[in-house]
Amino acid sequence: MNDGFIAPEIDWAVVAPVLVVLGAGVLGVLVEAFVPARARRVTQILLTLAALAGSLVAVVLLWPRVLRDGFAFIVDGTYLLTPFTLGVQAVVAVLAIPGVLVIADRTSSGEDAFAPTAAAVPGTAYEDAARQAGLQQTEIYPLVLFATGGMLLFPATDNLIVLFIALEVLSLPLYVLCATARRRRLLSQEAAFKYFLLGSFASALMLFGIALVYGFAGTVSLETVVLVLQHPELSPLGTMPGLVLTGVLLVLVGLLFKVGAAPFHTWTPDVYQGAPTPVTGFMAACTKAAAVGALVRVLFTLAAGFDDALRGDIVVALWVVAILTMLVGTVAGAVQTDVKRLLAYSSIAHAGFLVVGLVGFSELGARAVVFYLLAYGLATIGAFAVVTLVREQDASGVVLGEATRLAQWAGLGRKAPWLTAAFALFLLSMAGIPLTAGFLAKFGVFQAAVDAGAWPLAVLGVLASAVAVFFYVRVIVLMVLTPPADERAAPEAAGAAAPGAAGAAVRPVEGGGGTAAGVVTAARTAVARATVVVVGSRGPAALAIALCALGVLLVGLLPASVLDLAGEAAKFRP
Amino acid sequence: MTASGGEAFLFWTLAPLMVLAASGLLVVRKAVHAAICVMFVMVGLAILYVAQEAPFLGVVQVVVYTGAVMMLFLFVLMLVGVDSADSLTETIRGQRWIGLLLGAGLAAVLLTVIGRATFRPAVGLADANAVSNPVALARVLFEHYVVAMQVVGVLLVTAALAALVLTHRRRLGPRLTQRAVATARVAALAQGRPLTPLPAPGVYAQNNAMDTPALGPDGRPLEHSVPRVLRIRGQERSATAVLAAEETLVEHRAAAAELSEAAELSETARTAGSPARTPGGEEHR
Amino acid sequence: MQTLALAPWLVATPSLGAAILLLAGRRTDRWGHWVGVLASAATFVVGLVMLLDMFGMAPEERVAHHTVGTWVDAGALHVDLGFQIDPLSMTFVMLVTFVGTLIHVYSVAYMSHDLDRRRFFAYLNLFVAAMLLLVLADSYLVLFVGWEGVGLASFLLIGFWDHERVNAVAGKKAFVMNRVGDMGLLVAMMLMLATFGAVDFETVIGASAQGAPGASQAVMIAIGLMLLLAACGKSAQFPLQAWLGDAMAGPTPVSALIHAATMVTAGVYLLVRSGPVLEAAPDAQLVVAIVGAVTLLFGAIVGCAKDDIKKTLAASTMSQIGYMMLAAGLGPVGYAFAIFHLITHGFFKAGLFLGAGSVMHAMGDTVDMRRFGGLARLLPVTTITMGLGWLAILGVPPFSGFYSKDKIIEAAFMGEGWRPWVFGFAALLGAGITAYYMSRLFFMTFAGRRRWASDGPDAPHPHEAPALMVWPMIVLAVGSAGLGFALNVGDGFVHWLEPVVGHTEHHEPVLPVWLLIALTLVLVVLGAALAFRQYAMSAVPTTPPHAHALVRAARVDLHQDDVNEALVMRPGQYLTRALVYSDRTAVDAGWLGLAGGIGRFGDRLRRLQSGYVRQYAAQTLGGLAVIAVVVWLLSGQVG
Amino acid sequence: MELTNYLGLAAILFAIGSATVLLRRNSIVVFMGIELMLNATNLVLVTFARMHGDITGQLLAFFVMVVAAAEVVVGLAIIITIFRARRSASVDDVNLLQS
Repeated sequence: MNDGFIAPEIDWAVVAPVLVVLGAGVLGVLVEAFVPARARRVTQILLTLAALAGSLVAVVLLWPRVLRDGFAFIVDGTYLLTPFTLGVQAVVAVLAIPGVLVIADRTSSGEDAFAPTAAAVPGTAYEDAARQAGLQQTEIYPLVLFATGGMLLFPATDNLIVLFIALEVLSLPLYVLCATARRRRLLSQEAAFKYFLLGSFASALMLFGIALVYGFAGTVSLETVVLVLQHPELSPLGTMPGLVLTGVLLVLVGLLFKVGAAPFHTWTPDVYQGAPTPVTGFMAACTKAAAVGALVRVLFTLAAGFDDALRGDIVVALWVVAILTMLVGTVAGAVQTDVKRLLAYSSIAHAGFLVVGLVGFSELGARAVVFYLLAYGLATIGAFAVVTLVREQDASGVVLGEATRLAQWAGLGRKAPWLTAAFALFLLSMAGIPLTAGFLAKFGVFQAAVDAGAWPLAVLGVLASAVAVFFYVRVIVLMVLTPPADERAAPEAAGAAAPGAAGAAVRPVEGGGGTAAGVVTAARTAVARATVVVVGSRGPAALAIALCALGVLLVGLLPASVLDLAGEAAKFRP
Repeated sequence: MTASGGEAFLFWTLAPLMVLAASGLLVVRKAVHAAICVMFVMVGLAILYVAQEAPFLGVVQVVVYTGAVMMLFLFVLMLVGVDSADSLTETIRGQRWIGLLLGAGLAAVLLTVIGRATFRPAVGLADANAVSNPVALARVLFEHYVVAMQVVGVLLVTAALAALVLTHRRRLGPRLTQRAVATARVAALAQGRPLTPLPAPGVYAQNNAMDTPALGPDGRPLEHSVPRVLRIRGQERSATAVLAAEETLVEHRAAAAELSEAAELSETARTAGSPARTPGGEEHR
Repeated sequence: MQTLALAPWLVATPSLGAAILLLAGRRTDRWGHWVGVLASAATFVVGLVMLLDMFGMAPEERVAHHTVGTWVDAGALHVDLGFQIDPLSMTFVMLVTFVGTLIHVYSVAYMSHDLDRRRFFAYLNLFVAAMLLLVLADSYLVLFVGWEGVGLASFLLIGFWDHERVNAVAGKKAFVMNRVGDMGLLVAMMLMLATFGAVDFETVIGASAQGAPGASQAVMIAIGLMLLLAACGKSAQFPLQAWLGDAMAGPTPVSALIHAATMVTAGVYLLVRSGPVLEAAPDAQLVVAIVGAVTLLFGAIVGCAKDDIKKTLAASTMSQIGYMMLAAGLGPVGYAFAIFHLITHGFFKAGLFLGAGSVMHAMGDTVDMRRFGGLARLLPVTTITMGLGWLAILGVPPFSGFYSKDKIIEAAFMGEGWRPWVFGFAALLGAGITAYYMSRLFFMTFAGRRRWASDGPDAPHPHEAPALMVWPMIVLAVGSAGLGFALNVGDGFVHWLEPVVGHTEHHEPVLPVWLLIALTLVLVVLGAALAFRQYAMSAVPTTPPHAHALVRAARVDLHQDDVNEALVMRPGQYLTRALVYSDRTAVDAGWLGLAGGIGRFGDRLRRLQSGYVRQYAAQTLGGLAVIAVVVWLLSGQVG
Repeated sequence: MELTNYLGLAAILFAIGSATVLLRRNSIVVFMGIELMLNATNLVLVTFARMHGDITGQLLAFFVMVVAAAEVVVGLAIIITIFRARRSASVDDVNLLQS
């Protein structure tokens, strides 16, 4: 029976960036089984960081080769590297490292952002027992690795079905990670549920698109589809552009969903808010990079085969998406009152700017996008890392969850000047102020749009970013210039807190209400009176913030080398 | 390309039924019924696969989808409460019309796009399936889709890990052995706890409902045999109440009997009910 | 030019100062301000050395480039980090560093009681550095970095006393309105990139000077208007002027710095620097002149209605910058005059602001002019220095404003058709109103009877400021008095700028020059006399203006000239109030309405985010339907 | 009979599946709707495979089944977690997160 079967030859070096990460993920699952509980967390963190570093090294080692040949692939291009792909992989790997550092940080409160065991029902005795027993959900690290592996694979394929599988590989772990927050876990689970439901809905739509493209071309290999587009006689259904147009539009839905572009953005604010903040940072930066990479991979490749009509249709679709996304991101962002939601809308707006850079299907756009992803990712991970450190504290000094209401951020500049400076830097970069990475990034994508003749889109983009500055500056003003809320309320708070030094044991002054009611009231006041503190990092998150801030500044001040690298990574087709 | 008459017959028999079953998903109130509808569609699809020269997929469809995936759905339905019926009243304003409109629109667009999908005779899979369908599939899989296969492996690991993370609750205390349980029971004897398992409610009483205390060997009612929840809610029936009810019942019977039989007979009946009456019963409350 | 290599140090020195002050933290609290002064002074010295070197060269050699390295090199976009050293940029360097240093020195004393003085000096240095980068850049992109830096520094400084909410809001307003202008510069740059393939001055301006071959008139007009938008934002020109008045909330030295040497002058610099680009688009150039003329009248009239000494000065800045914009919009004939006026204005406006600061210092931080009066005897030095600035801004010969403003009025009367008459008379009228409101300021403050409580616990005890504040004022006053004459000797300044702005043949204005000078002087004297009679001779009510008008009218009826009142005063007051009202309602409301509109729209969008996952799914599918419909409508290809 | 009929059936099933997502409130039923969509896609793939005479389409359907199985595990796990915490499987009850 073996006659006719040719075992494929695999050049393992080419797959190394993905293989290292996925392999380490599997190894991480084994670690869960065989390493004693005490050493597990450290082992997992080291393994994860080593894997990401290894992946980055593999990308660097591959760089000259791919640049020289223009491509590298195994098994019929089901895994295909182009300079652009490798560039996106580099961005993902670079961003994942600080992302994991933030995930790993326990802060001075001694607890990381994850539930001791995500299976426990929130608020039950079992959960308390789990916390007291010192359980740790160390499975998150292999999950992060699997997600990263999926992200690395996402743009690195010529095959639509592998694209779909990679999409699921990157999504499934993220769905789970969303549900594992230590605090406000009901919200966290809700985020996971919404993300999952909408995510699988979008991926089902995308899959139907893939099926239509397959019907059109009789293949799911992008390069072959291009061939069929150019020579319709190659496929029995090749004369039906309707199939491929609908197919590509549906595939776009799946990809734009992951990018977080309107009108497929609805999940973003809720999920970003509900998920554990380190995970939010990780997925905001890395998923967007991977998804935009895949978008470029699919769209730019197919564009080579589009005739004018088809190209026009897809460009129109991109225009609609870009305009809607910028509009939603900036306008809705301006009225947010929660830091995480604000960053979520900012991320939507950035998705819009990224799409603006794509309309030309040009190398100029590809380069601008790679650069943009790096600049945006650094600022985003840094910003969410800062959010993890700003906490509420009850009257007895116990550190609670994150203080995400914007009002609570007032006067942060006096409590933690360096952290505020870093956050302001990230916001300024997102706003696109010169000398930060964000400025050249925005300039690049708008320039690509102007170059492609889409100057109205570029003008709209500039206008949107001018409006967006408003809400970034609002936050900076709030942090730097507005006195903190607890300071403004200081007189009354001091009066009320004085007898309450013993914390939960406060007896109600009225007496008659009964002890149970009294405790409840005391607890409520404690929550209401929760002050805002900045907890210290145990190192990793601080390192991540410092790295991101340094990156934002360096890329902004001396962009030449990064732009060169992005320029090298502009070639998106083999 | 046109298919054979037999296939056409099969299709036209199955397709309406499948659409009907699928529509059931939209209208049935009970989730279990929805699951059964989906299963019907899936089995129907399996048959269509076989008809479309994809026997391997047909089998996989039955084994994996209907056999495993839908069973998993049913399991979860059991966990969530199999009887729970879904109210079909729409709570979000306009959502029903929007949903139906969008669904219809999607169907219309896809039908127009797809409806024109045959301009040339289809090729058919006779050649490809020459070495048998599973072998042909295996060749494509291992020649061209190795990467996909390996990555799918990762996906399955992820799925297992996900299920563990979200649902598996680790044992936190030491595992209770039988010996430990026995020792604890003996130790608790000193505090007046029973050595043996608690008596079931209703045992030896005239009424074996959950809210009726069992009677001990001495004929006293054992209050702790009633489930704790009922006792806390105050929903248990005390022995006295039970007895009183018994008595009225008996009196009724007796009254009935009086009509037909002699007064002496009714007297006997009254004494037969009395052993249940205990002195402790009254003051227990 | 041997000293060319010094150019980077012009930017590096104040940046270094700012970096030291910000990074070293509280350790430098005691002596940090001197670091700031030193950095600024050192920059001035470096600039002076370069200037002297430039003097030693032939005029045509005076334009030089110094490239530090490649900043951005990405395919189509190649930008060097380069400096353009020519008479224009050196003029600005001297203005910024000289006046800037004086303001630094002044601030040492003015801010001596502020706990955060070190931070203040760090921002001042940052401001100077950004402004220098702006004027020294040799490409629009590098200029844009300085441009944004100036915006950021002004945001930090205006909001410096952040414990008061109004300051924070003012800082934010300035920043946001500036960003609207910046948007114009960004779009202009992108259009340049698409048209000329570069953003450096050499390519863009070189190509424009040759009539911009290959660029359509529409694109050139677009570029010109976008540059104008940028200039309007930064220079507080109509309709982006609203931030300037509110920005007075910042410490007074900041106002002096913003109004005299930096920030608002950036827009004028940009337009003069981009002169050939505007000349290639005459329609855009005309719009520049119109905006200038409108703003100069607008600012002047608003100035008449303010009782806040700093806000009056702010309105006057708006008006004076309007003169410069008008000159810049007149084409090559006006460029040199615009810069000339900018320089003299830099001196006398800085002097006036520092004087105002000194008055506030004396009066316990009061800014309400109705609470001043009769300060001349108590603050003699301030009176004299401010008096010199006052005479300068009035354009009284031989003080410096005369030479510069008169040139602009002359230039405005040049040309053909309706333009010289409209622009000329606007400029002329502006001069008269300026004389009125500046005299009003001066007399209300220094002349008349004292209107502040002289006893009681909170009563001010007016006294002259410390030496560190007085000396900068004296130096600036000397400049206000003599600089115009000095620079005008033999048209020295105009010739100095010729290598940059080009030589233009002298045209004759539509009216004889002597008549123009005479008309100007008459109007100025009239305005000043009117103010003198109203505010120096008679009592100034300390109540708000609405009572003021009635009381005044009643009093005036008895012993003042009724005709004058009816013909000049009342219409003037009504016009003033109408304009101020329109500024508050129309323009501000326009901005607020825009912000509110965004807010309401945002709220509507927010309602879509209902939390119901089914609605999200419906939005996803509905969005897809919308896209499909748009694609179908625009091409008819679907299906 | 035309093979297109199979595609038509698939399109209808797909649309019913998506309508289920939009209309039903029981999260498990909603999820079944998504499964229905995936199944419909599989039918399209199998039919196109036959039209093209290319067995790859069947392989793609096979992959989809495997992926769907993994997805089901994760999805049901999430639904169970939510149910444990809230005692409700209605998608409308899951709306604490909103603006």
